[in-house]
Amino acid sequence: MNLELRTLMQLIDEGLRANLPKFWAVAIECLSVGLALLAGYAVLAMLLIYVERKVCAWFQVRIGPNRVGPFGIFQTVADTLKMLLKEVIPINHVDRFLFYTAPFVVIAASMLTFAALPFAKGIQAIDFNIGVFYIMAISSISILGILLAGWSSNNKFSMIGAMRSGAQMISYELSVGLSLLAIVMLSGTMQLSTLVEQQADLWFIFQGHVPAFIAFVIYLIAGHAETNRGPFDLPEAESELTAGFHTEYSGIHFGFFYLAEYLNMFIIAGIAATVFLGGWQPLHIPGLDGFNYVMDFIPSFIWFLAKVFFLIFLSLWVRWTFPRLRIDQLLHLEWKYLMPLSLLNILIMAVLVVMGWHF
Amino acid sequence: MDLQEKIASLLPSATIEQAQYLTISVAKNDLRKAAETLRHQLGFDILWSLTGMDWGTALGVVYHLASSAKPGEIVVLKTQAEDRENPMLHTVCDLWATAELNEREVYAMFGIRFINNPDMRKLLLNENWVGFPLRKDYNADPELNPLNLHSDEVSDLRPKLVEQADGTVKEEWDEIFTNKEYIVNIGPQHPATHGVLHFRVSLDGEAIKKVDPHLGYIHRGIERMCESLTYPQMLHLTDRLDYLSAHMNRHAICMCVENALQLEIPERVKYIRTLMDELTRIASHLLAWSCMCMDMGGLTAFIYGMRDREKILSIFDDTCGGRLITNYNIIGGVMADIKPGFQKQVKEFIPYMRKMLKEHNAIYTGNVIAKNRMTGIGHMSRELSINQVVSGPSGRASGFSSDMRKHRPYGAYDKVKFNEIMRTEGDTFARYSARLEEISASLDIIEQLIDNIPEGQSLVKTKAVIRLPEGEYMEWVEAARGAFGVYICSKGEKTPYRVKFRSTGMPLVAVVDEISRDEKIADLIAIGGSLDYVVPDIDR
Amino acid sequence: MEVKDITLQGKGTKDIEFKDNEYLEQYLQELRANGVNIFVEKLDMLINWGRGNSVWPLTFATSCCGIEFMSVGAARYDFARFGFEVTRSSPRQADVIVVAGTIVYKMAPVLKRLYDQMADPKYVVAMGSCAISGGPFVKSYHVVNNVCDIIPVDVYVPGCPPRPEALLYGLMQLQRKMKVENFLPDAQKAQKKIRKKLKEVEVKQ
Amino acid sequence: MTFSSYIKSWGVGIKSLATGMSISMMNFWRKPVTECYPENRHTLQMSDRFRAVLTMPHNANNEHKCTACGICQLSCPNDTIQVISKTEAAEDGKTKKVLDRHVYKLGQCTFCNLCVMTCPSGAIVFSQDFEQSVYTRSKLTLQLNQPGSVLEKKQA
Repeated sequence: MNLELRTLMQLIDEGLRANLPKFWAVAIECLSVGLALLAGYAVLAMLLIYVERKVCAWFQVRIGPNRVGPFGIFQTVADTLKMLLKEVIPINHVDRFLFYTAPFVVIAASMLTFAALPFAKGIQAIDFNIGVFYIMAISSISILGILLAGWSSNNKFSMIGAMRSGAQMISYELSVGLSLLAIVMLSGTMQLSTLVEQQADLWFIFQGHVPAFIAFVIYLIAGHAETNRGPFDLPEAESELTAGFHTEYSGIHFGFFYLAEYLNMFIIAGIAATVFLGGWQPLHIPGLDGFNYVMDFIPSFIWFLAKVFFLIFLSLWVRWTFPRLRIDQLLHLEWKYLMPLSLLNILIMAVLVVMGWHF
Repeated sequence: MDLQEKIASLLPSATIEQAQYLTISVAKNDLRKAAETLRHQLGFDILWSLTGMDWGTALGVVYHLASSAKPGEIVVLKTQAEDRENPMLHTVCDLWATAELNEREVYAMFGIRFINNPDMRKLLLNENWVGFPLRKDYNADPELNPLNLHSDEVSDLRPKLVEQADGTVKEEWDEIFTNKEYIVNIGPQHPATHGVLHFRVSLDGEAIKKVDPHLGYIHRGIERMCESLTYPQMLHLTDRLDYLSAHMNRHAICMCVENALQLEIPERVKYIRTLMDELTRIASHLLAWSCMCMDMGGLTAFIYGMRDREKILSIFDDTCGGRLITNYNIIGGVMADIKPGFQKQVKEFIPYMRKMLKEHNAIYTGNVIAKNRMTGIGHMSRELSINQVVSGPSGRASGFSSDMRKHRPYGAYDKVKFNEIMRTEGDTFARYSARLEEISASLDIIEQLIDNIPEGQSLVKTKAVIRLPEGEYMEWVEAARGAFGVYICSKGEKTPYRVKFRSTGMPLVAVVDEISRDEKIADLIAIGGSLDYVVPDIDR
Repeated sequence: MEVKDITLQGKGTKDIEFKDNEYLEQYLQELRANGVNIFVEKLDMLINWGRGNSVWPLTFATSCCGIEFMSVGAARYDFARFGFEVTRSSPRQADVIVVAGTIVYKMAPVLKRLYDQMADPKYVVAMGSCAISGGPFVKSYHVVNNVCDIIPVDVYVPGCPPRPEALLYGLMQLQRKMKVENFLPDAQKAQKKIRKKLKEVEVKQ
Repeated sequence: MTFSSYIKSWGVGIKSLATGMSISMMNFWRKPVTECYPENRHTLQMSDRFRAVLTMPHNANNEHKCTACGICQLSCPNDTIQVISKTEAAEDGKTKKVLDRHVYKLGQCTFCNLCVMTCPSGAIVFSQDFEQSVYTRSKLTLQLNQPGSVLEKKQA
């Protein structure tokens, strides 16, 4: 019995190649991979919104959506339907081109990052040798979208929101980079597939013990900040800036921002799972062969999703507990606490790697 | 030498009489001298309330003064301006800063303009409103002031009347904001203004340079309406002033009418009213806490606060038949005696609330983010709070003792032991924690009373038509946001001649500009949450 | 479609006897009389299902009713069960404006502007006596006596303030109204006409 | 900021965040406090003092107690109630004022209870039926006396 997705993919691949010329087979495969990613993106986003609303409700001793479908699972389907058919208001005095481009920039950036994640054994759309680099570079494009949205809206609240977002992104990108760098130092590769394979026996968070754990926590905090979600939701800041950078957006354009926000949460959790928690690798403990054997039976995509959703739960827990930071606190946290710690952490990691003190 | 003689010797031209309070009447030209004497020589540094009056022939102003040493001992100063066409009086806002907004309100309602007040825009009403609604000869024809659906530009020009050296008065205009400033409108529709308040905020990056509050987006003309209602009918309007202190407001007006009628109120009623007041206070403070958490982004804490508040609301629902607006106090007692299960419900609530209070403190008060956002932010000095008469928990957080429960005990407050919660820091955190501490103080008060409610009637019969003897009456209660006063001027009719409610919220809005200067936008929201104003109470 | 066919999602909604079915009946009749095929159904039903179950209110409150509105959002009544909890602070993203509280002359232009800023389809719920008729302040010089004079109202929820259950009932009424709407453009034109007509009838009454 | 206070701030910060998270986790496992209206409609018990709508109780013979004295209309602070009476010839030949229509504007009522308190014959009471939302404003103007109802005869 093999529940791996890869088997299915191979079957499809063989079938296509047997019946079609090579060019068409590849073309169809590319197209279907693209479509699958898009569909996966949309479904995941809707799922995440539902999960967030439900989990948030439980934290707040409420019930949460329970009308549409059993336990309200189709709640977000209804939301999406509504959003698709809602009027997009044309607004005077906006910079039209930039205003209408911004949501697409945001969603495209998160789409591109999403595509590079290794979801399961052999399921990865693109596998660069500089995968970590690529993810970091692409995911920071979404800030551009937010800046554009804030600037082109010609709304003072949006403008302040965009500026906050800029400050936030520039700062936290550093910690994200430095904490990932720690693991790159440990593994010696930037390719996501190799990174995952190296964790077959032991996840990096265990391999690199103390510094890897510190890097993991820093990554979670800084990554959470990058998604612009509470307590780091300053660019949106409901109670201060009404809706921040997307105050003027309506209908599906607002929907794009909304979806991208949730998907970014998934992406951050996905990267954290891949880099620190072994990606789709099952939990292996050296020496316990029986245990490892049992763990191997669980399909890899389940491992991946389980890790990701665990991390997402963590992030929701944080989101629904703390009040929002103020802009100066936000910068203090990064420049006075996270940054020095990450630098120190890199030093420790270097010593660790050089001395071979890791597992 | 008692106070009356002292004043008589210092102000020989004034008429002094002892009504409910010591009342000093001065002529228009002696107003400044009288005010300065009272303020500087006799130490009356609190201007509790400033009431415009239309005495038929002349217009005038009534000032209720007290000293911060004894905020409960009130002296009344009266003056009038004979000229109905162009009435003018001297301002007292250099003596008591709180007068500035109040004088603007008097201008909008009576048309009296105040010389040397730096800002003589109409408060509450639009600048182009025709007529002065609280004057007796106001023309209420809707044709004069039609419903306008077109938003007018907000003007940043303000007029003022400046007295020249030769005694003549000249009108001058100055700008509040220059057109180079980055001005953001916070409100009237904004999630964190607690209603329809409008701040025009001038920003320098994230920092606030100046705040200009605009009021009146929920001005309903309650005071005018009261003049045409009988006393029992008036009551339902007070609930809707500061709806979170509905019970206390109504307590105040019932007390005012009962005292004027010299009606003896049974002890049982006093106990019930006190209990309900304290429950209302807890509910109000919980809501304030919740909303402040929400304003600062802590949505979960908001829900927890609302959850606990619902417990009180179900008690109200059972006994009073209303959740928020309870309509429970009436003249002579309460509408219906407490339900048999009331005591049990309350006794179950007390330990629950104590437990939850601990949780609230753990999840929010101790939180490093919240604490850093509140400590040292929005500092209000004791002088400022007295000068602007910021009473209630916000004033007490700055060290201004103004608790009417202590200074003018009413209800059953003279029978319970409790501490007035005082702090000295005066920052957002002090105001925040003063509220949480008041919740536990209120729980203690309830605990002392709940088992000792005396037997007796819950309602004294009154005459079918209530006529107050001619005179002026003012009664005070400690509402959730500060000292709430009801002033009734009666001419012996079945309807009052003039009613004034002392707004607990107006001083809170008046200080926003000063205490949020140079702080950040996020701080303005937190400061607003910690001041906890309720806008319908300000606008009336 | 008949009025009796309008059902809402969720347990317990089937056995409520809803008030004012006459209006919906009249509405459907008028739609038919205007030649709109209300049996385009399936698509419409899907769309209306989506819209009806995802009503995002604008964070808007002027006075007491606003506190009860907040209570509906809090844990004890929790309108998240209906999918209404995503309150938006920006009118551009909201679907329904619950006029919770008194609207005075100074506020009227602001309310009008808020309504105009909302994206179609948009709905209005007049919550509480003040919004419906001026309520306690009906004799005041500064209070708008009927929100209908400013923006068209879909559902009236009486009470002063209405208790949370009453507001939930009102929102369910709104959902029911949404179920009979049509998505196609010419149908919408007819709908607007009908709404206007029904309103005129009401004013006459 | 000294170095030791910097280190201490790490500790204080982390501890306070952990406390907060433990509280919210505790609440996560608590039973939701939500009361599910409309699911609980059948068991929903309103306080008998709750005021949702003014009603005029009628007995089995379609009789009410309203004498059309108009006191409720007088005591109403905002003209919510309008008592319309007509004169009728009584059996003994005299004309008598009887109730024609008792009009009540639900959409304007403030539920202050003054009408019920002042009513000399106890003819009106508030009921707890809060489900009153409608689409048409005019539907909120109610007539409290049922068609054809008459004044209850005093028991001799």
